[in-house]
Amino acid sequence: MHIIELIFSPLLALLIGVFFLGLARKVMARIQWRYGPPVTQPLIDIIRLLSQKSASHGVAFNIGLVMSLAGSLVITLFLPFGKIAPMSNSGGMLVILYLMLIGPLGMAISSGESANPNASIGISRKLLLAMGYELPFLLVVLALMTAYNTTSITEIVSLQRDTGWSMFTFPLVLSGIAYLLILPAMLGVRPFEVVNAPQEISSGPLVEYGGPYLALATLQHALAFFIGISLFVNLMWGGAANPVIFFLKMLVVFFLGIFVNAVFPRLRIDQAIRYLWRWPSLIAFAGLILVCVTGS
Amino acid sequence: MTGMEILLLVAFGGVMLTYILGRISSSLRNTFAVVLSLVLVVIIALMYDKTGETIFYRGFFGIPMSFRIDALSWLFAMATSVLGCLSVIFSLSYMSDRKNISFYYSMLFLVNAGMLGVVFSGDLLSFFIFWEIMSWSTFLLISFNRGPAVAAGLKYIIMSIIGSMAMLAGTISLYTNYGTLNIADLSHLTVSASPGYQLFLLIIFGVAFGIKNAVMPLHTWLPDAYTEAPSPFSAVLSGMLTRMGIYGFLLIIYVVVGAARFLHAADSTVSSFNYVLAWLGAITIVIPTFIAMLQNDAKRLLAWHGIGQGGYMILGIAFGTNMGVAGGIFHTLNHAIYIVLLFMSVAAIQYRTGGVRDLNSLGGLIKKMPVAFIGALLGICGLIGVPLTNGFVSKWMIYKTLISGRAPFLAFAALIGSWGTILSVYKFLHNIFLGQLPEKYRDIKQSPFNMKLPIIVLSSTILLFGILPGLPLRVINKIVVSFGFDSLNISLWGIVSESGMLNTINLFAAILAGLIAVWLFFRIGARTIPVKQDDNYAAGAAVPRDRYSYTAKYYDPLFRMISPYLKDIFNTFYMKIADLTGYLSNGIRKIYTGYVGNYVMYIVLFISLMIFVQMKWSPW
Amino acid sequence: MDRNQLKKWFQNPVKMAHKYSLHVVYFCTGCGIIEIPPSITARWDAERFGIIPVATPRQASLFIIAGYVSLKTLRSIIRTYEQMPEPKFTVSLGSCPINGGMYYDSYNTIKHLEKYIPVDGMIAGCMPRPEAIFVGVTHLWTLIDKDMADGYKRYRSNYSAYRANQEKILGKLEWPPLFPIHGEE
Amino acid sequence: MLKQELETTFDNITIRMEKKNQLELSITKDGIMSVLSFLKNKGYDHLHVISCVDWIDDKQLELVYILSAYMKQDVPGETEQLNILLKTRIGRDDPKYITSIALFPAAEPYEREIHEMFGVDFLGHPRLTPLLLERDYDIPPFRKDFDTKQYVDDVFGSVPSVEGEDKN
Amino acid sequence: MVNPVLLIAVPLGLAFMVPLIDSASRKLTRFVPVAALMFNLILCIRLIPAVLENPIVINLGGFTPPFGINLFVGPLGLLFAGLISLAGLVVSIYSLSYIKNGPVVKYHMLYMLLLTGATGVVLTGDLFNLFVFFEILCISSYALVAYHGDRAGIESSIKYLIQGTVGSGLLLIGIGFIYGIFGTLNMADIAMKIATVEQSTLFVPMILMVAGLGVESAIFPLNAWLPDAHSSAPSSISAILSGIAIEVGLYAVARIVFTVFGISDIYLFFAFLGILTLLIGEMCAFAQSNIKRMLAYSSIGQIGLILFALALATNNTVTGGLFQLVNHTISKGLLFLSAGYMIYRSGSMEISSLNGMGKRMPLTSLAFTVGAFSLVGLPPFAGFPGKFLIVSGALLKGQMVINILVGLVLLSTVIEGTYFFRVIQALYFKDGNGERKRAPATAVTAMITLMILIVALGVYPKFLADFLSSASSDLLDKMSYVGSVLK
Repeated sequence: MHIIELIFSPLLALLIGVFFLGLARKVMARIQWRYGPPVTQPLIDIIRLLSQKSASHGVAFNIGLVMSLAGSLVITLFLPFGKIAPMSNSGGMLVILYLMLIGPLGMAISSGESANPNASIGISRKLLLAMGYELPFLLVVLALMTAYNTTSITEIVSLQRDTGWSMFTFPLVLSGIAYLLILPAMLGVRPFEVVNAPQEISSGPLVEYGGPYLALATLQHALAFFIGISLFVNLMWGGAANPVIFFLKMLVVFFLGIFVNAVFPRLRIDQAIRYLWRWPSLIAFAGLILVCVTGS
Repeated sequence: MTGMEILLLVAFGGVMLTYILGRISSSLRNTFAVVLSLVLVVIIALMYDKTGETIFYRGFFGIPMSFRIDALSWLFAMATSVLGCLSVIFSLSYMSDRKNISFYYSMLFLVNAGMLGVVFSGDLLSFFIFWEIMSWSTFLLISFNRGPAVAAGLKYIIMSIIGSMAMLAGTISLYTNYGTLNIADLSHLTVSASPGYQLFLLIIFGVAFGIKNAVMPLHTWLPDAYTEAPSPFSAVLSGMLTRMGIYGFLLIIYVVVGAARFLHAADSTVSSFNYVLAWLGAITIVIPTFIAMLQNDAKRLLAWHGIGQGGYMILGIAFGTNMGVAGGIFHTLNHAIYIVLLFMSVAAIQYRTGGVRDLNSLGGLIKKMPVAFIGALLGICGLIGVPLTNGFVSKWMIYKTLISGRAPFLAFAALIGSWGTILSVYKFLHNIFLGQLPEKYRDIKQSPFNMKLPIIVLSSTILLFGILPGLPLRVINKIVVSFGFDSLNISLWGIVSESGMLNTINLFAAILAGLIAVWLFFRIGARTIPVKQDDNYAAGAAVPRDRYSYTAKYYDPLFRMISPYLKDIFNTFYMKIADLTGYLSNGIRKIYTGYVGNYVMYIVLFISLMIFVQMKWSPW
Repeated sequence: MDRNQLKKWFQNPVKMAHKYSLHVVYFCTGCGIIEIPPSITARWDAERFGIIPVATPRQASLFIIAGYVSLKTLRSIIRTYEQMPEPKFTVSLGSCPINGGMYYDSYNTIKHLEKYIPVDGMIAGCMPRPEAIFVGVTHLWTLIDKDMADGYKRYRSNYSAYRANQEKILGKLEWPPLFPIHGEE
Repeated sequence: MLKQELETTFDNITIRMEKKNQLELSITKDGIMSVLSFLKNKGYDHLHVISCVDWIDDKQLELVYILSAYMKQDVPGETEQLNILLKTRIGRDDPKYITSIALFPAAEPYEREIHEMFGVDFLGHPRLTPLLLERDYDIPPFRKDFDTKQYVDDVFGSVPSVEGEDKN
Repeated sequence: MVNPVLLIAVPLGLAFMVPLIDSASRKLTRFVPVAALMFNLILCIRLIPAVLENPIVINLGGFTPPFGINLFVGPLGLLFAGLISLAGLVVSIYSLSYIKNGPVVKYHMLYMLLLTGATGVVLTGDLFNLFVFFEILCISSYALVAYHGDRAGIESSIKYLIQGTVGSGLLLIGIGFIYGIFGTLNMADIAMKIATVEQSTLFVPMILMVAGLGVESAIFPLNAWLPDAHSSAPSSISAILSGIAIEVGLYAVARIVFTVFGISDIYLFFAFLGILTLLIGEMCAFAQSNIKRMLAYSSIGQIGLILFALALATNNTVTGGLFQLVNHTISKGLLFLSAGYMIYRSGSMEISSLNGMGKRMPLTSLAFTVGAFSLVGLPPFAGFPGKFLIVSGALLKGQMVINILVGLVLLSTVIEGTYFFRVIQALYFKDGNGERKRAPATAVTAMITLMILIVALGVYPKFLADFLSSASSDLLDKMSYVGSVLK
C-alpha cells in the first residue's frame, strides 16, 4: 500500500496541477467575457511542446530544469494529501521548507545558463519575490510550530482535527490572516506575477525554453501551484481526513487565487516587496509574539 | 613519545625543512610539501578514538605543558590536516608564478602546525603559546601579497593581539586562582567558582574567541583579511583557522567552565551568558549575510558569508542541548568543507582569468571551467543547506534545537539568514559562471589537475556527508557525550529525536527516483539541438557582444530599500578609535618639547609635587 | 474543428496537438498588427482554438507576419524564423508579402516573401479582418492534417537557395547558416 | 519690419510674403551662411528641417531651410510671429554644398538624409554615412530620374524563386 | 677565589691604557674593550656558585664597614655585572666594524669608562661610592652621545648633560642629608639605623636621591633627555645606553628604595609611576616615524613596565621584572644593532626608508623581527616568560587596583605590538629599491649571539628563573643584606 502511495501521490499532484492550470485559463477567459480554451488545453500544449525540437544551451540548462521538477515532485511526497502522506515520517516541516528551495534553485541555474539577460532579470525578480514572501511565511510557520510544539506536518494536521482549523484558533488567527495576505505571492498569481512577465521581460526565465523545456517548466509551474495551495490547506484549514474533501478545500483556495489573479494588474517588484514586508510581516510578527506570550 | 609529540615534531620540523628545500629546488620542495601534509593526515588518522594526556615539557617555570587528545581535538585536527593537505595540493600550481614561494609554504605549514598544537594542547599555557604562533604566522601570510594586504594584515594582527591579551589575562587569572593550568583539572575546580568569577572567565575568553571567530561586533578584520590573503591560504584561513574560535568556545563553555552539568540551573551565570551569546550569534547570521549581497568582489562576498555562517555555529553551541552542540560542531565541519571549496573555485577562476575577482566583469565560465562550476555549485548548495548536502543536516539540527527549545525568534533569524544566503550566493554563482561569456575569456583553458583534485574531493565529501550524515555524527556524538550531555540517537542515515526525525537515505532515494522519472519524461520529447550563446532571443536583433548580460546591481530593488541600514558601523567605529589613539599619542609626544629648560623644570616640578603631597596628606 | 474526436487523438496525438495548440509569435512591423488585438480579446477570442500569443520565438509554433516587409525587418524576420523550434508554420497577413501589394514599386520593401522564408499560408486582403484570420487558421489545420504545411521541411531541404536569396538582397549575413550548406566552404 | 532690415543688409535677396506669418527668402548659393547667422542672431534659432527639391528640368536642386523663433513669445510686445523659408539652388550634376552644423547642430541628420537620398555632399559634415537605406544605389532614390519600377524589376525580379516553392 | 674588585679594576686600568696601546699599534685599540669585557664575563660566571651560598663582602683598604668602603657582591649585583659585561662584550664586537671614522681612541676609552662606572654602581655597598661611579657612568655617556659630532649629536648631548648634572646634584644633596642624619655613608649601616629616625624627616632625602637617580633611569617626568640622546648617538652607544645605563639607574633606585629606606607604603606610588611611564612611552612610540626615536620611546615604556614589576615587591613580580629587564637589555640591544646597519645602508632613519629591507639585508631584518617579537612578548621568545611572571605575580596580589593596572599593561602591549608590526610590515611586505648587501661579519656574529640568547631564554626560562629568584630575595629582604655586611 505504501509503494502505491509513493508512486501515485506525485502523479496525482501533477494531474491536479495541470487541471488547475486548465481551469484557471477557462475561469480567466470567462471573467473576460470570452469562451476560453477547453480545460484540457494545457495537456494539448504539453503534447505539442514535447514534439518540438528545441535549442539547448548546455548540460546545466537541461539538468537544472530536470532537478527543479524532480525537487517539486519530491515535495509532494512529504505533503499530506488528505490521509495520503507517504514520506512524512522521514522529515518534517523543516525538510519541506528546504525542499521548496530546490525548485527555484534548479530553474535559476538552468535559465541562468541560457545566457539571456531577460532570464537573469527574471531570476533576480523570482529570488527577490521569494525573499519578500519568505519573511512573513517563516514567521507564520514558526508560530504554527511553536503553537503545536512540533515540526512534523502530519502532527499539525491531526492536532487541528480536534482544536479546529488553526486559522480560527485563538493565538493563530493573526498568522492565518498574514498567510492569506501572502498567499497570492506564494502562488505567483497576477498582482505578484513579476517573474514570468511576458510583456516586460519576455516571460523572464522561460525566454529560451523551447519544446520539451517549456513542457517541463509548465509542469513545474503547475506543481508549484499545487504545493502552495495544499500547504496552505494543510497548515491553515486543517487538511481533510479523506482526499475528496481535501480536494474541495483546495478548489476553494484555487478559486480565491484565480479571482485575485483575474482582477489585479501586475505590481513592480519593489512595490511587491514593500507591500510584503509591511502589513503581512507586521501581522505575522504580532502573531508569533502572541503565540509566544500565550503559549504553554 | 606518544603519537601527538611525533605529530607536532613532524609539523614544526616540516616548516624549517620546506624553507631549506625551497632554497635548493622548487620541485623538491613541492613534492616534500605534499608528502609532509599527507604524512600528517595519516598520523592523525591513526590516532582515531584515542584519549589520553602526556606531559611533554616542564621548562617553563615548572608549569607542566601537556598534550591531550579526545574526540573533539581529533575531529578538529583531522579537519585541519585534511584541508591543509588539499590547500597545499591546490597551491602547487596556483602559486607557481609568484615570488618567494618557499616563504609561503613554510608559513602555511607553520599555521597548520600552530593549529594542530592549539587543538592538541592539554593545558591553557601551551594552548596560548600555539595560539600566538598561529596568529602571527597568519599575519605574515595575510600581508603576503603586498599592496592593500598590508593594511588588512595590520588590522588583523591588532585585533588578534587584543584577543590574545584578553586570553593571557584569563589564563593567568586561572593560574593564580587555582595554581594549575591543566584543562582536565580546571574543569573540576571551576565548578566551585563563584558565579561572578565564572562570568568574568566566560567574557574574557569569549572576547578572545569572539574576535577569532568574527562574532558580530568583533568581525571587522575578517572581510579585508580573507580578500587580501592569497586564495589557497584564505581557504585554510576561513575553513579552519577562524573555527579555532569555535574550538575555544567549546573548550571554555563546556570543558573549563563545565557548563553542561548545571546549564539548566535557572540562575546560573552560564545560561545567561549562553543566551546573550545565542542572540549575538543570531545577529551575526542576519546582518553579514545581507551585507554579502552588496559585495561586488567574489572573495569579499565569501568572507561576509564566513562571518554569517559563524553565527550558526555560535547559535548551535550557545544553545546548550545535546542536539544543539552536535549541530554546532557538525556545522563547523561542514562550513570548513564548503567554504574551502568555494574559495578554491574562486582561486581557480582567478588563476585562469589573471586575478580577476570582480563579479561584474566575469560571466559564462561554465563552458570553459566545468569542474570549477561543479565545485562552486555544490559549495553553494552546502552553504544554503539544500537537502542532500551536509549543510542541510547541520542546519536541520540547529533549527530543531531552536524550535524545541522554544526560541522561535532565534530560529526566525537563522531561517532569514539562510534565505539571505540564497540570494547573495546565487548572485555569486550567476555572475561568474552563468550568462554570456565575455570576449576576452573566449580561449581560457581548464583549471590544471591539481586544482581539480581538491575541488572534486571536497564536492564528493559534501554529498557523502549530506546523504550519510551518520559517518561524522558518530564522532560528534562521542564529543557531545564527553561534554556530559546524553548521547543522540544517531544512525547511518540520520537522526531520530523525540520531536521528528530526519532520514536522508529516503530523501536521497526519493530525489533520485524523481530525477530519473523526469529525465525519462524529458527524453520522450524531441531531440534538442545544442546552440551557442550568440543564438539567443534579442527581439530579432543580433546579440550585442560583451554587453548582453545583467550582472551589475543584481538585486537593485532590494538594495535601494535595505542598503542604508547595512553600513558596517562597527568598522567605522573601530577606525575612529584608531585615529583617536593616533591623535592622543601625537598630543602626548608634545610633552617632549625639545627645550632643555622645560625638561629641567619637569624634574624640579616632580620633586616639589612629591614634597607638597607628602606634607599635605602624608600618604606615606 | 475535430478537436473532440478522441479517435483522432489516439491515432495521431502529435498532429492533433499541433493543430489545437498554435502558440503564435506575431511580427508586428507591418500595418497588420492592428488586426491582432481584436482577434485575441473578448469579441473574437482566438484562445478558444488554442491560439495564444507568446513572447519569444523559442516558445512558438506559428509565425504570423502581418503586413509589408521592409529590407531592414527582413533581417529580423529571418533571425526570428530560424530561432523557432522545428515543426513551425508561417502565415502572412495582407497582400504585401504576397506580391508587394501597394508597395509593388517601392525600392525598399520585399515583394515576394516566400522567396526568403517558406510561407505556409497567405491570407490576402489589405489587412484581413479577424474572421479572415480564423478562416486562414482553419485552412492551416487542414494543411497540417494533410502534411502539406511543410514549410520548415522545405526550408531545411533547399536552405542553400533560401540563403542565397537572402544574401542576394541583404548582403553578407552576420549569423552562421542554420543548416550546413553543401558545396560551400 | 524684419523684411526691411533683410533688404537693407543683403543686396541679392528676394523676399515674398504670401501667407500671413510665413516669409519666403531666396538667395544665391554663397549667401546662405550669412543670412542664416543673421537670422539666428535675430532670434530665429530653431531649424525645423532642411529639405530638398529636385527641379530636374532646369537641372537644379533646391535646398529649403525652415526656421522659426520660439523665444519670440517671451519677449513682451513682440507681435511678429514668423516662419522663414530660406531657399537656394545648387547645380544638379556635381551637388556640393557647405554644412550648416556649425550654426545649427540639429542639421546633421537632415544633411545626411539629403546626401543619401539626393546625393548632395556637404563639405565639413562629420559623418556622411548612410542613415536609412540598407543597400547602396547608383542613382540616389529620391531623384526624379530614378526609375523605381525599373529598379524593382531588376533587383527583386532577379531573385529566383526557390524551386519547390511555386507549386501552390 | 678571585677577588671581585678586579671586575672594576681591570676595565678601569685598561681604559687608561688605551691611548698608550693606540700609540703602540693603531689596529690593536679596537680589541682592548673586547678583551676586558671577555675577562669580566668569565670572572662573573666563575663567581656565580660562590655568590649563590652567601654574598661576598670586600672591605676596600682593610677598614671595617662603618668607616671603610665595601663592595657587596650578592646575586643581584652579580646578575647586573654579568649582564653589563655580556651586553658590553656583544656591542664591542659589533662596534669593531661599526666605529671606523672619528676619534676612535676616545670612543674606546669612554666606552670602557662607562662600563666600569656601571659595574661599580652595581657592586658598591657605599652611598658616596655609588655617587662616584654614577658620575663616571653619566659623564662618559654624555661624551659618547656626541660622538658623531654632528649638530643633533652635540645638541642632544648638551641637553643630556644639563639634566644629568641636575640629577647628580640632587643625588649629592640627598646623600648629604643622609650623612647629616646618620653620620655614615655605608648602606648597610644606614639601613640598620633607619628605624631609629622619625619617618617624615627621611622623606626629603629619599625623594631627592630617587629623583637624582630617576633622571638616569628614565622614569616618566625625568626622562625627557632619552629620546634625543638615543636617536642621535651612534647605534652601538644607544644600544649600551638603553641596554645598560638605564637598567643600572633603575637598580640604584631599587637598591635605595628597597634596602636602604625600605618604606613599604611608597611602593604603590612607584607602581603608578611605572604604569604612567609605560603608557606614555608606548603612546609616544606609536606616534613616531623615525625608527631610533621609536626604539628610544619603547625603552621608556619597557623601563616603566620593569619599575611597575619591581614596585609590586613580591618575589614573583620582582623575578618577572628582572626577567623582563634581562630580556629588554638583550632584545633592545639587538633592535638597535640591527637598526644601526639598516640605517647605515638605507641612509635615513625614517621607517619609510626601511621598505623592502627584508630583501636587501635578510639576516639583519630577521634579527630585527626576532627582537621585536620578543619585546612584544610573543611565546617562543624571551619576552613572554617575563610578561607571564609579571602578570601572574600582580594578579596574585589580588588587589583590584593592581588588576586594573595589569589591564593597562596588557593594553600597552597591544599598542607596542601595533607599532612594531608596522615596522616589520615595512621591512618585508613593502617594495623598496637598492641592491642586496649583507652586514659585515662582526655585526652578524653579534646579532646571532643575541638571537640565540633570546630564543634560549624564551624556550627554557627555568634556567634563568632560579638565579633571578635568589637575586630578588637579595633585593627584597633588608635584614640578610645588613647581616651579611655588618657581621
